[in-house]
Amino acid sequence: MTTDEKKFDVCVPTDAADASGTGGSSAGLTRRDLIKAAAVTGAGVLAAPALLRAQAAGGAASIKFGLLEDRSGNFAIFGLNKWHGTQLAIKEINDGWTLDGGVQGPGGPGVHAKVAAKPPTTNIKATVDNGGAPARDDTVWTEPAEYLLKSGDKGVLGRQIELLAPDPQSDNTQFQTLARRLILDDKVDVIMAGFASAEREAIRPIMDQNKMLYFYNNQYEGGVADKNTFCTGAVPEQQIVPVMQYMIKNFGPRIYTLAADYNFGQLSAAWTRAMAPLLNAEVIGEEFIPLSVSQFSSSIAKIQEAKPSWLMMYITGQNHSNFYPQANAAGLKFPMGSSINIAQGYEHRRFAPPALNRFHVTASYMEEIPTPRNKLFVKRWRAMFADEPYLAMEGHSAYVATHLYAKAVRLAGTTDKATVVKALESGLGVEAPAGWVFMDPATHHLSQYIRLARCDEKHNITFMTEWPHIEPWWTRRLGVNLARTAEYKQYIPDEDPFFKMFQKKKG
Amino acid sequence: MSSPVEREPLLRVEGLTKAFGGIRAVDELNLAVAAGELRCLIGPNGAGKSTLFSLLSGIHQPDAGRIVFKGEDITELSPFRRVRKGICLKFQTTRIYRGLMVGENLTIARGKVRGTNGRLEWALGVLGLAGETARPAGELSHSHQQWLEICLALATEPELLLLDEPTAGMTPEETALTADFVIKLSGQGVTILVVEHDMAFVRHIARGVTVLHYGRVFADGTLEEIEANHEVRRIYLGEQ
Amino acid sequence: MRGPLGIFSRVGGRQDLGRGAAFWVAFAIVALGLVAFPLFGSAFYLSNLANFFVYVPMGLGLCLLWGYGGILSFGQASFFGISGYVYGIVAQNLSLTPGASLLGVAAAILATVIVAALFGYFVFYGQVSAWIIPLLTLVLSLILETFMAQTAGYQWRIGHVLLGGYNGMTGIPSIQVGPLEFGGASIALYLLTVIAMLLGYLGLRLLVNSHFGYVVVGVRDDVERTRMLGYNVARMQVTVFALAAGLAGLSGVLYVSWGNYINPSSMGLYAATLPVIWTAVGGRSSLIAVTLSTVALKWLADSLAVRGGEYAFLIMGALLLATMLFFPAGIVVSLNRLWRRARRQAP
Amino acid sequence: MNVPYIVSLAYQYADNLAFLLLAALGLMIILGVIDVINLAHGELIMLGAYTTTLAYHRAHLPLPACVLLSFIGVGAFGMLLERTVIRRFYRDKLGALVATWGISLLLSQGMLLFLGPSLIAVPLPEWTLSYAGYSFGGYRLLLFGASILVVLLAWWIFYRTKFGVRTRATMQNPAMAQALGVDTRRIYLYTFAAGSALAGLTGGLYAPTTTIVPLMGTTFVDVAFITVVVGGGANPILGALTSSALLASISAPLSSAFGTFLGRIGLLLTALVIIRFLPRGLSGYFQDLQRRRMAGARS
Repeated sequence: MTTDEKKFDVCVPTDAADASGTGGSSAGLTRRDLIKAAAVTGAGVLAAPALLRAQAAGGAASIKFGLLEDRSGNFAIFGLNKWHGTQLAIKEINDGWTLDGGVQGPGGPGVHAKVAAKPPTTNIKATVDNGGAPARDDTVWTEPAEYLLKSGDKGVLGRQIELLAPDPQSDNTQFQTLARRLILDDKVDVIMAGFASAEREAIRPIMDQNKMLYFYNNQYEGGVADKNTFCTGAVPEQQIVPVMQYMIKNFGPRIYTLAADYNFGQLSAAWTRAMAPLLNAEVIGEEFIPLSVSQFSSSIAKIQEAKPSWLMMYITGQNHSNFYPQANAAGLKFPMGSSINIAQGYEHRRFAPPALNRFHVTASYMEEIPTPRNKLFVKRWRAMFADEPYLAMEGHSAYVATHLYAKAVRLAGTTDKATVVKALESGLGVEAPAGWVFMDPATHHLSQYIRLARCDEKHNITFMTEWPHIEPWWTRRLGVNLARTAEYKQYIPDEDPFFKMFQKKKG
Repeated sequence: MSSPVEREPLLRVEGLTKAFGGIRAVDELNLAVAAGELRCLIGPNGAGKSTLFSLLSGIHQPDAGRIVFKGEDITELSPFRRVRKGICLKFQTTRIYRGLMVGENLTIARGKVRGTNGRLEWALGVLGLAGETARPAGELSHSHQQWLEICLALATEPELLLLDEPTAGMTPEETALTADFVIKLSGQGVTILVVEHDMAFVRHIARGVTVLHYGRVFADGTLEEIEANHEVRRIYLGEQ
Repeated sequence: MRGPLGIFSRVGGRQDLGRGAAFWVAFAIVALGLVAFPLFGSAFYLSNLANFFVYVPMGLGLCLLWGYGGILSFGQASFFGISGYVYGIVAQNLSLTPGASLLGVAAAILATVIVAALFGYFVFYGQVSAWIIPLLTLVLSLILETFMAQTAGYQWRIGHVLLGGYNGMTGIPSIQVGPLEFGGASIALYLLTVIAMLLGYLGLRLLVNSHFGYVVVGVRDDVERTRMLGYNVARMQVTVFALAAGLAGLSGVLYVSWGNYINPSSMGLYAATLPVIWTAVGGRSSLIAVTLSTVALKWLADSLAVRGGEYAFLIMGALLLATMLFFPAGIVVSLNRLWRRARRQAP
Repeated sequence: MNVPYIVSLAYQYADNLAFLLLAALGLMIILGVIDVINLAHGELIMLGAYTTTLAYHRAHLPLPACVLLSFIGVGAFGMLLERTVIRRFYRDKLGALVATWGISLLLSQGMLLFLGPSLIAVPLPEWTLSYAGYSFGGYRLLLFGASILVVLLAWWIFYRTKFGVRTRATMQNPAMAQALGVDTRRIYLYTFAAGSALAGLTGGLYAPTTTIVPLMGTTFVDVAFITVVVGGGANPILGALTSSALLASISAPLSSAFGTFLGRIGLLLTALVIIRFLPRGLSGYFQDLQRRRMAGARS
């Protein structure tokens, strides 16, 4: 098996300025312009793609990279972050940089992974019981600070990546229209798109009709099994099981779930309900909150009545985050666990302390990860987007996905979609700023490096535990193997006989 | 059984009561109107004349009492059903479709009635509207707008026509023309109740007069009888 | 007899802009151009135009309801959504039956009309004041959106079709007649939307110039007067409301045939206000103006999304406010008036 | 049913009531007096919340001063709106509805461009009261107190001041009031400013409890619309009070027993039923009732 990258010398740039400096004066100018443009919101929108396009025009026919992220409307707060992540990665790739990594083969991570831990999927209960050893402010192994390598290639295969990023405005129909535009009119080579699952589901049929290579770069409720779709965000088995195990061990077995009343919340609550007995715990209460609700006095009273050991939080969106200050003011002091809040919407930065005191989240990335390589990553990001309020989980996913795509194209030697899919299914991994991730050929989901973060009363983040490699095992358990059998659907836990045992609904 | 039916008036009102904001605009009012009658309702401001019309046409529901039309209790009937039974109202302030052509106004008013309506053609001719069908109704003179509204009401082929101040704002000549028209209309068998302030009009018509005061029938009779009535002169005519 | 009381019930009647030969020649040229467009347009442009045209029946419905009937409603999107969902449920459940999708279309539009008639019964027979209807239809959108958003999970399924909650209903088949599939980027769907748009326009134009149309206008201008001419105004309003809803339902069916997908946000707050913007900006008193503005504003939103999307909502809001302030009758209608005045003064 | 539970329920009731009342009162006063529905009301609340938050973080003012600033600032902005836009739509209620919707889009999207997707919220004062295993947010009790105070103040202005008399005269019959020397345009201007100021106050008061985002207005207006529809415009103060009292008594126990979703559905269905049988809302019904009683008393 040949690796695509290893033949190049490893040259470690000392900082971001050097990295772009080696790209020549024109690249430096471009970056300054981009920073300037990004500072003036709106101008950045108009100017940035144009600049990237102008830069691309010089070389061979560019690789057309379609991106649909919400820069206005309801999800702008997340979409802007992801848009920036993609821009940063494309700039690095066009300047001749890549992430470490390569083909690991269909069996999972090999020598490059530097991962000793066994995947926690062979026996859920044993895995969960053993957990990971708590490691304060530390990682399992030492890593070099630099994570970028020279690719020896300006762009990919000598072609610059051209970013086409219209704004779908958090509107599902715009997503459909723009997806068709990117596919039929712009004839892009890949599309990365969508924050909400609804947005993904709106365009997935269009991707399948046109056999378009599609990346969904978001933590979500899991279950997508689609030959053309690759998901780079974390899924329930990677976040919910670890956080529950930690919370039960440290705070007790009585769980109260507060979830948003839509797909993500309901399915995550189903996971919690199903996993609790395996972890010798019990869900003593469950409430589903419509997305439009922003006042929580009745929920708070019900929680006080139930007296749980801790709260499992699957609330989401701008209305729901009001819960935290309201609960704090009402004197609700229960520890909280989550797979979503603070890592995605940086509530700990948006709300005044101590609203998120005792909050725990399992995340594939957070800005506060204390490793030297992450500090370098944050520095480079802010050099390009000085006003970025927070580097959230999804921005990192978008960044990783972009580099992963470039690697797959290099391996495939072409942008032909079917070949790139094969390259991605060959067992490709990259060493992301957060840690090593690996594209699982069977499920088209990434294995993730998961950390458990704890927020204290001053809203400082401490990483309590980490799981360096958690596989996306759930759909595989259901027999999904996309490398062998193409499918185009999304599974939900109700289709798994195991979950059916715990199917009592809200009462 | 035929004789009581024949003696039954076209319209009979019993104990009709309606209060607005603490004032009983119509107060246990009794009234009977025979078929073919032409009667003027007079009375000082606030005597309940327009309220009576709004109760008869169904715009308002009475607090008490009942309305019998052609032997049938119509107190609970909705306004449009009363129109179909044959009661039609010309409002106090002119209400026509100003934005539409005169012809279009009539198209709406004629409803599903197809074929000729001789009386309407005649009325349009007499009132000088026959040549105006292609003019926006809002551009008509004030009196022509009043007449158009009467024609709209006639288009529904009413048996009982309620005219609320049909000559308000008209010159004496126009008032006389309107009065002549009303008399002729009555001659064609349409029962007509007119609320009017203009005593010149009432004299011109010179038929039965009913005086309302504080929501009740105060006096009832021919014009001469009413004009001879001291009490009426005191409360109403005396004011002029 | 037509003499002085001439009946104005012809398509070219007074109740819309565009009378006379020049208009109809232009109309025929545009119609032919649209029908012939697949001969030289790319698949993407066909799909895109189809997406614009899909919304025209919904816009026309609101034009009839608000411009001619005087009833402002934010409910068009609700009916659009109901129709899309019902079509999805029926067509997907019967996907093996021949003609299932046509049955789906019929069921969808029928369901929409029934729901609208029920809602209309409560509102119009209660004789509420005019401002309550827009607020109540907004509330209706909120009920439907909130309800549909929480239908995730297995217990929310009809037949074997999952409602899908906030993520929406996926895998909805396109309309299919024999071998002809009206899919997203197909010529067939494009032509179907063109036909729906043209027939919708001509049909409504015929309607508003008929006796029924004049009575609808009469109700708008003076409810009491019309009632006093013997019309059952409430029933009339329910009819118009249901008809407008049926047109929104037609748009809903075409939309799911185009995108094979629908989710609750297509009945949400923002979706609910779009038809109002199209109708107000074009000119609510003219069917042709609303047809033009619906297509133009869909096109504008689409182009804004491609370059500098942050401004899209802002521009829509500014356009709406500016229209209401400076062209309260709508931009197309006002321009037409100016042009007619200029032409009258020229000779 | 034990006493602590009832106390907890009463607290939730007060909390619900305050929210509905503060969200809807300004909207209803504008509807009652000017006969205009302001669809941008939610965005005015948003402006109030932004004013308070910015004043707190950037100017370092104490919270009460920030809220006062929101009250005055949004009131002044309302005056500007009235002068430039609302004035043209006195006789065109549907036109006003559509125009104010345009304003609401402009304000929320303008704010998104101007200040970005979100601001750091004002910290919520941490006053907690405990009783038998329940703890209650002191700030929320303060909100309840504030809502009652606002209603009393509005009532006083309406029924005990010269301005109130003129306003009521204008409500009853604008032409007559004008003939009697009331400057109705000025009444309309001040009323719209007052309604806007109430929105600003609501935004300021709720700023510490909510996420400060440009689209936050919609979370207030959906319940505000229901409150307005149920209350009717005949008597804004009575309407707002009775309507929010009724709606809170439906949503508080429903949310407590069956969850927030059914609480919300209950609100929406109540609005539909009320409107079918009392088309002019609760305040219209009370007005009719009062008239009938007066008529009965006089005869």
